[in-house]
Amino acid sequence: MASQEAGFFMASFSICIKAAPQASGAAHGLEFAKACIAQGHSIVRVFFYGDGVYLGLKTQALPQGEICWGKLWQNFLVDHKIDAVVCIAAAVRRGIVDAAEARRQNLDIDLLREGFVLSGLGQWIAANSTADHTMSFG
Amino acid sequence: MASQEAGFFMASFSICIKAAPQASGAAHGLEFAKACIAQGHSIVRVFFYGDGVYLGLKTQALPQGEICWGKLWQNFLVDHKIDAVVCIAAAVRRGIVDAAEARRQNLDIDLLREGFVLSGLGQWIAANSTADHTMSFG
Amino acid sequence: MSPLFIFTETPNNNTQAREGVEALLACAAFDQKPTVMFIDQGILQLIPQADQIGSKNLNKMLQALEIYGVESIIVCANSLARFGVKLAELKPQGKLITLSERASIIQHAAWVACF
Amino acid sequence: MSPLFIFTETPNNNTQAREGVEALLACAAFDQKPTVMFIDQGILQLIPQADQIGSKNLNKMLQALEIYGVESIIVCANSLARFGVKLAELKPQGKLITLSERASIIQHAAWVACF
Amino acid sequence: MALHLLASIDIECVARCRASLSSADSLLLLGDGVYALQSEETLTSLTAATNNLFVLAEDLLCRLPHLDTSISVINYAQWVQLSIASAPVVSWY
Amino acid sequence: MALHLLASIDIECVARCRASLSSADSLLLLGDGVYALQSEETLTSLTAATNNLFVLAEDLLCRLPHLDTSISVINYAQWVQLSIASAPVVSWY
Repeated sequence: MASQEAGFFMASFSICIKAAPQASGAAHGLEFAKACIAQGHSIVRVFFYGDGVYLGLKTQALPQGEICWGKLWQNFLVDHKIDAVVCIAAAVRRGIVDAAEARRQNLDIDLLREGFVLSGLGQWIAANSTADHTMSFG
Repeated sequence: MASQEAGFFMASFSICIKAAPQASGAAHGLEFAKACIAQGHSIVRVFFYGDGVYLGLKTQALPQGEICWGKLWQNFLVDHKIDAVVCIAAAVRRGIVDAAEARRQNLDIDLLREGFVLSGLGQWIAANSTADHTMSFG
Repeated sequence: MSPLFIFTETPNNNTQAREGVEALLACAAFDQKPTVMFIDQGILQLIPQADQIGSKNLNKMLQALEIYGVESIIVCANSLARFGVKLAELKPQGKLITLSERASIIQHAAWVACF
Repeated sequence: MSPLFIFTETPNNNTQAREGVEALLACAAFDQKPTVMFIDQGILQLIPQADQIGSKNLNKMLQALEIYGVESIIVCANSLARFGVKLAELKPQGKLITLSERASIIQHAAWVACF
Repeated sequence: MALHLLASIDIECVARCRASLSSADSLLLLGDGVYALQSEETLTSLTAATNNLFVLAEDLLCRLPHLDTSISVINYAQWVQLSIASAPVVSWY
Repeated sequence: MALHLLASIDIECVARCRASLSSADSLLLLGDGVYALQSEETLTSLTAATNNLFVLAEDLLCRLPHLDTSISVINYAQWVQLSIASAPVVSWY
């Protein structure tokens, strides 16, 4: 909820990223989120949905001269201890599995970047209900 | 090259798949390729490019009632011993790594479906030069 | 004020329409009383489809929206005209609106998600 | 007959334009003498861009096409008009064609790839 | 002559395909392209461009199962034959 | 009132955003949406819908570095403030 602190009006945001890693929405969302934090606002949660779940895939390796938006998102989310949820249904359908989901396929791997967790759409709905402002990118 | 065999006119195809796994081009390409083989035509190579490289990601797990086009592509390509090349640049950029590419990231994994190999765009150009017909999907 | 889902995509082309419906159902399950608005190519989701082997029929999921708590279904009349579709051909049918009503519906939403 | 690449997408929105250019360069490297045709939003790739930190400038790659063996560059005049862009603003400039010439160029291609 | 594959009903993609066709070319509607049959205006524009118009049976039956159409409905096997008889094949997705 | 984000120059997406705007709403052009400034026809149509038109500086400078424009150029910090002052925010990608 909105709160008055030290004379500033502080707002809370729920952010949903539906853009694939190299699509413009992935960059817009990250730069917007950084600007929120820089102004002292809070981010309730970042929810990755649709092709946005690929931002959580840790094996991306970009050629020189291209930005790895998944890595930049990870750095930002970890640095600011922001809750980062990747939609489990959208992720598993696309092959983005954490250790638990990989085990169901008898694979001993974890493809999810550290700092991200798989969970359900309820996490997005709950964040939207709590936050002052809901934004989606992509 | 086109050849006359047993009274039929046999043609050769080079097929490029640029559609993501759940996009319609992935299905169109597979059903078209099956129809080619059923008529006795040959497929020089299937080249996966753009978001089509996700068809080679072996960790996809579809919910009940949804088709895993990557698995169906794999079955078809292996059954008919068709050369299946995933563009290495497009794949690595998206995080689809084979054992060799994973090793560069110090990871002991292989995310590529069996029957697919990573290689360069030259494989697509060469197939297009050889085949009677070049088709792309997605 | 309730959440508004705007559906603009065809049902079968990729996962976007399906993931929109899944998000809508999740919202309804949390008792948020969402409204859903079908515009442009999105109205094609409301045309009854034939079942396909191995593939969930998205239109059948939409026909069950009311059961799942999505009671406010809005359809853009201009989009129907573009595709030569009559309201009677749609399932579910929803409430017809004109272009001039759209901005106001959006302004009164708690939050908006487009799929 | 030579291969034809048709570019229809904006330069920065996703990887499609970039992967189209990479495919075109591979084709030229195999000495196939490809033709490239810019239509619709694709003509926006020919507007010189500012360099961005950490991101390759796609337009600069296009300015080097001739060096890499892509000598036939075609631009749709109607698409320029749509965006109010003049040929003189483009790099590289390419050869202007009208809509009525497009079908014939496609028909005479060895094979066609759209990006 | 060329075979054009139209797999979208997006205004811009339909217009692009239409502008790339000559009357000697063939056009196959598939995927979301089959919705062109639902829109009088779109269909008129495409038939004005070429008489050699086809629609893929499987996608028509899935998307518009109740639609009657006078244009040629073909299956994958016929599509392969049409591709062999045409050059080049161009995909508009 | 609402804030609309237009991140595409696709004809259908622009028309959809335009049809969803009222004169009280704000519109921010970002990503490929900045190309609307390049097209006289598109820009006229959007300014007829609302006077509260903004463009994201970073995307304008990247895509159309030499363009002069009379509409308000804003940065990410100003976009955050605009979002707080509006409700709801709608994304057209």
